[in-house]
Amino acid sequence: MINERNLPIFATLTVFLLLYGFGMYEYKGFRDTLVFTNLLTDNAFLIVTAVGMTFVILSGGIDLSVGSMIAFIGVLMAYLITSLHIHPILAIAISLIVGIAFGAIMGMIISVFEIQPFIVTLAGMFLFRGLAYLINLDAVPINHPFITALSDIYVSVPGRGGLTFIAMAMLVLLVVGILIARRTRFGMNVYAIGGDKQSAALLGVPIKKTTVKIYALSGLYSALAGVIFAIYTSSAYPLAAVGVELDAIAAVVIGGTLLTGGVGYVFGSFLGAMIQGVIQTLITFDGSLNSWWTKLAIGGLLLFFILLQKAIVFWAKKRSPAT
Amino acid sequence: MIDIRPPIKATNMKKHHALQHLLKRLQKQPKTLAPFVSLLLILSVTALITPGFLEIKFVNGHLYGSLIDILHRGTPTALVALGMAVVIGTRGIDLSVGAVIAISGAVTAVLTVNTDWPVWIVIACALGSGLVCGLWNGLLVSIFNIQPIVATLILMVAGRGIAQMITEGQIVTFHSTVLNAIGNEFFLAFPIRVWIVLGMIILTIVVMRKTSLGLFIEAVGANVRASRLVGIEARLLVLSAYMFSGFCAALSGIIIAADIRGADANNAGLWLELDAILAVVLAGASLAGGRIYLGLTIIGVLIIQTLTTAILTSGLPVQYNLVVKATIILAVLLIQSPTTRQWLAKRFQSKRGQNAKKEQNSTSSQNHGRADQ
Amino acid sequence: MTPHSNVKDHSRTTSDHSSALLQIRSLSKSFTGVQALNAVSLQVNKGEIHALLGENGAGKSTLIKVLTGVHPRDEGDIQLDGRAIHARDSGHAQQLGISTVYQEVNLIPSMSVTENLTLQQQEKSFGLINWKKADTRARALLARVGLENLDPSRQLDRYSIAIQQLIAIARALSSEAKLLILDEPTASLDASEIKQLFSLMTQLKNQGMGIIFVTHFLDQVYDITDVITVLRNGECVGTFPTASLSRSDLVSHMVGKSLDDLATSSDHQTTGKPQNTLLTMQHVGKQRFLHPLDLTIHAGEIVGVAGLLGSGRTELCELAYGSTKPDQGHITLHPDSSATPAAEPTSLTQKSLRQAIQSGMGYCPEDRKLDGIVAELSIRENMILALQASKGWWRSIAMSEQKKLVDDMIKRLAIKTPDMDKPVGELSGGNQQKVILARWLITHPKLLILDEPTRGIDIGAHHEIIQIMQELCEQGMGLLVASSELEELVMFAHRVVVMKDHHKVAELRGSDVSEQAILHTIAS
Amino acid sequence: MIDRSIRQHLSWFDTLKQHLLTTVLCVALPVCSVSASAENLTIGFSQIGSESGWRTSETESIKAEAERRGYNLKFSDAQQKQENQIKAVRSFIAQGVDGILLAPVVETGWDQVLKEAKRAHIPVVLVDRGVDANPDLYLTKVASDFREEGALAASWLAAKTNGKCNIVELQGTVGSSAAIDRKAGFDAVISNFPNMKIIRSQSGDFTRAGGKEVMESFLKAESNPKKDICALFSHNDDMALGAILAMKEAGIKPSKDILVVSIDGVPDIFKAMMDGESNATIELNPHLGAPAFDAILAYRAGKTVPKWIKANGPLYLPDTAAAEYNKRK
Repeated sequence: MINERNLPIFATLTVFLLLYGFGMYEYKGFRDTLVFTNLLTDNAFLIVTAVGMTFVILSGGIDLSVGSMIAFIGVLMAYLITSLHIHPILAIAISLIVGIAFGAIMGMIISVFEIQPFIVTLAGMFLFRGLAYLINLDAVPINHPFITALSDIYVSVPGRGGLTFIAMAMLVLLVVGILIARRTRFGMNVYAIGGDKQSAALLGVPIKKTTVKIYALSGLYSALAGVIFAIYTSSAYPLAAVGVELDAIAAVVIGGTLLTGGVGYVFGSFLGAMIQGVIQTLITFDGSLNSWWTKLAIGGLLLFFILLQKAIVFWAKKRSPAT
Repeated sequence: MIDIRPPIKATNMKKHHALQHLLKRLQKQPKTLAPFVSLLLILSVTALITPGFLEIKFVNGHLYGSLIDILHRGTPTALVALGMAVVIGTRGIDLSVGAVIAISGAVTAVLTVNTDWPVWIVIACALGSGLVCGLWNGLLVSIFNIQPIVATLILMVAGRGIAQMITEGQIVTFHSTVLNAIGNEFFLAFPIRVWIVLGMIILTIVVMRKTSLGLFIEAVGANVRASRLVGIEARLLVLSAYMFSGFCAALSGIIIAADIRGADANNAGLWLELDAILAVVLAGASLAGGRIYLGLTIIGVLIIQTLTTAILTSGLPVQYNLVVKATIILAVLLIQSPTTRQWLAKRFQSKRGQNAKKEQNSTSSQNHGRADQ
Repeated sequence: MTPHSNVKDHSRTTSDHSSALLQIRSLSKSFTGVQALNAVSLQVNKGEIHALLGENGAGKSTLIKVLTGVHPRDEGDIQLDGRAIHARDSGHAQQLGISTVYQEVNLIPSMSVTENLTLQQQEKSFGLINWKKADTRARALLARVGLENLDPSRQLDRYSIAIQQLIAIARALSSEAKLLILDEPTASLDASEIKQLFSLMTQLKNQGMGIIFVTHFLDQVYDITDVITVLRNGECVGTFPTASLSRSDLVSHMVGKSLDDLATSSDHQTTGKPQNTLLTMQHVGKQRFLHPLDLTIHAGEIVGVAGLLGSGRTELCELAYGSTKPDQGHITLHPDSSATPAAEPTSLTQKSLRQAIQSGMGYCPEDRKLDGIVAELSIRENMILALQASKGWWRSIAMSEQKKLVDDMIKRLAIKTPDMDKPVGELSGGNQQKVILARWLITHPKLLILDEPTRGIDIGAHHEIIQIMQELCEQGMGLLVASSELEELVMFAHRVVVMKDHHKVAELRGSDVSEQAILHTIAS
Repeated sequence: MIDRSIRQHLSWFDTLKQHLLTTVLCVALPVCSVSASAENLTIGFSQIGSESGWRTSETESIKAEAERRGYNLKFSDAQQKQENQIKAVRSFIAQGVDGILLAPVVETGWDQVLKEAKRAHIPVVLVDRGVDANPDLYLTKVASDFREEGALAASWLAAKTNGKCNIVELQGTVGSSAAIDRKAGFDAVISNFPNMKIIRSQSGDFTRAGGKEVMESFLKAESNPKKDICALFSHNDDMALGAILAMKEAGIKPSKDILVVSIDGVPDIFKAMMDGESNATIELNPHLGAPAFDAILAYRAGKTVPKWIKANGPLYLPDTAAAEYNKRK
């Protein structure tokens, strides 16, 4: 029997398969592996962001700064590479450290000053976007052979598809995320804090330290998403990734993680982001929706899946009563 | 230990009740002072940077100056924040207010242009659209038990689509003397919209404090199970909180549309929800429900609007706007934080023990509320 | 209750020749001007079960929290095994060898049993947690508390509170503990589980562990402990060998007054004179919740509900009150025929809670923190909540009226608070319970349903609450009281409904109401 | 009020005008004389979004043109996000469309996806702005030049004020290419005139409300706005319309006390010109469907297509406003 703790994730998986099946049934082009590998490439930065966001939401917090962080890291990287002529590997390392540092600072404010994460990260959202403007207002291409080489990596798979570097990087980061969540002491502490903060403290979980680490990790993952986005577009743009925080939160929630914390899986967030991607692909394949119907369709589908998931979990819980 | 109070004279009570209450609260909870202090600080620093910022002239029978602009420009945010405060009191959040603003503006514009209905009916329809949006959010939250942030995210995404559908993607401009007046004209030296919002604030505070709605909302936000067991219809209450928020957003949408005499479905009220939430939190409320402070929320709105107006008048290059705004807001938050207050209290205690105790009391009570979720 | 096992006469012998494990010297702690601990000294020896007793607010919880580093101390000195210790937090305390099981289960409900048991102590291979090893270890720990057959991969909150409490104890044993602190671990355990716990405690004691045991059940103190330390108002009254301290002395030490006051209502009232019918439940039940049953409650009568944990006590209360709607049967509330002879009975089956409250129902739930108090709101607001809710939001009770009502109640129930505007979450458990009681008394209910009204409350408040219940009954109110403490149930109830496996198995009345009879019914 | 008129044409301004005239002709005439074949093409169109009235007109125009030609147009709205546009283009490639129209939200970052399109032999036509990529990767761009628009506005203003003017500027969304390039084009021209300077510049986010709020603060910040501010340059018409409201409310006559020049050519600005409240607008041509489709047809017929089909609109003055307004209504 399926453990009841895994139900939401199975609900999400079912929904994803149903949607994908519908696409394959409806459109010929959908049957190629290309569509699937495109999903992996195109949603790579969103998935990476969502993996980091999962930890934050599991701990009962929220991080609104991720979208701005992606833009800021991209612009910073471009500045380091194109203006200061630093080698991309070093530039990426510096950018990641900056991302971790900013995340940790937000975590510190949240834990030491006891300000709600929603508000602290909202300020972070304004601040990082502002910092991006300060570095560079314009969109800049990153023309470095190393970056070009990375974005040219392509492992073909049968059926017209192929894995790009960023798709593979995303899959590695996803696996790392899953391992951190389920197989490290830090990961279990995150679940504990989200489940019951007071009890966790009494069980010996270092709340403040873990909180700082959680936001530092989210900072790292959104910085990684920023790097991936920069490689994805070979450029940097201070207005990039506006509103990605909401997409990431939606991905995490569709993936079955409770916003109240303590319950959920990193893999669910991957599925959540993929579901959003499939919906977009379906809308594009259809191609008949005008701008406002697109918005309505995205909202409506979001609603539909949340209700569907609720129904599946409700139905399954009913069948396995408590001991 | 039992506190035996002298009998209270009813007549005296009534007259000075509001003032006494305020004074008592200030005495007990100095944290209510923090937003005022922050606002004054921002105002004085701006006045130093931009001379003439505090100047108010009397032109053509009305007041004119940056301070009036702050009131004038702050009205839409103030309305939205008012509704947001109530929703946050029920341990909710309403991300859809920006979209509701767009919908209500679209309804106002399209009805004004396409029908010859009296303006009052048009306004009623726009407000009605806000109530319907609120009802939708409320149903999702209270009946279907969807987490508020997700439930309202749906309308946040879809709402602008609805607004664009109504306006067919165009900015619909209109001409209506009444709406123009709401947008920009003055009454008794102040902009009419300031009077409207003032009326709305007073009405809300009176309804919340004179009836028991405020108590019920705070009770439901702080402990929904206990509230249900004493017979409070929590679902209905939560539903009405979202409807109120929708109503406030719709009114705000009418004002925004009237301001530019057109409905801009894409941009009207964009990201206003974030400012509103920020204002509620600057006022000292917790996003985890419970105590809300309506009056202070308006101070929070004024802090945010003062910042915006100050940046615009200061002649700062545009790319600095966000950094300055974010830094100042962070600074205000840090100053207001429980930790800072505790630290200040400790330093204060060594000098004058008595007052500091009270300070700490309020701090620990707040911490307790958080610890209990 | 467990029958008295022989009190150990060797209580001091084990500790006499063993060294001191924990030594606390003149420990002080104050919170914002309130002295919670005042120069408390205490010694726990190896292989000793040490009872820590005192009323709520005596300083037991504070002492434990200072000991485990949750609160920093102001002054004083703590030594474990002869070394001065300063626990930074409870994790650090655990490393030092102090394990604690708190009164309310302090585990993570949304995590699995294994995850709870191994949190912060997971075994790793290649830097990652090895869940296989963790599982084996969890099973071993569970076996120590007699839970060999429990599936540790399931989520903690799928198990009952009693099981959760045992799991918490298992967890406390997982680290190399020298000192085990048990803060009211038996509040939610049934007799056999308590027996199991006690045998475990004895076993640990024989291994040389020191145990601090906090409880409100005096029987248990005499059953298992070697030494008793009594705290009162933050000060140490004294440490006594259990064997040489009589119950009456113990209680007087705790409450600071003689026991005579407490013994008044020990004779059982069997004579409930025939009164008007107040509430009838006809064949009321709900699938997978409570088997249909009949019950009548009269005015001026206390009906007790007995049964083990999970027998359906709480379920019966919830159905009677209406917070859970039955799927069959009828509940009818009868009017006071002496006052309004022509009034029709009210059917409550389909009514909302507000309507039920308006017709005179009141309910103090079992879980005070979760279902009872609104911690952030003030005492005043908490008290008037039910009355205000039944009136509706638009008919606000005037502030002066509110203050009068609340002031009366604070005096009548002797609630200890300097100020009615203090958040209720800052009061002690007993005072919180009184606030909830006051919340209903303000509404002048005809029928009051109390689920475990005395759980987790110190002896003084315990007694006061029972006295209040009896007064209310004499004034003509009907009461339905569920309690796990048979002794007290027998003392005040006119009739006792015995629940077992979600069925009503007996209704004892008159002289049949006795602890033995109830136990017999449950056991059969 | 001083009614300034264009007295002196600066020599380089004439060349600019001529240059503009040719580009307009270029749009008006079919690129290559391809007869509308009966081919039933499937074309993907990745649009930025519907953030302004102008954008919606562009979408409608392209849709109408596709319908007229009987093409199957796959429309995708990217909600102002580049990543969504890249996804859409990839989906079009996966679907195997015959051609792709792309209205890029930003100029950089398209190399990879354009390469994929090229590999799949699908011609990509950029509409309304270019990209910063190897020109081999796309078929052509049908676009106006934001810099030229800014320069044109500045030239008109220089001519109108004899090169002496204190200007306030309403910028578009910070960081958007339209805002950056229009500002750069404008700045380049006024740098030739020592007596023209921008005294205040803030972002109004391309919205009417933003334009109005910022203009209000500009007016407050000057002690005597009528004298201190000679002209307003707005990066789009909507912000200008907001600013006109702000001026009227402050008792200032727009277009008389303060000159107003903006870019886009939306119907409402012509209305404002008719009412004597605005001085000039530069049209940003939204009818890009026909030349874009023609380019794809030419490509299919194996003909060469120029890399830039310029679509700059002219500068309109109040004298033709009524006619233009009726055309667009």
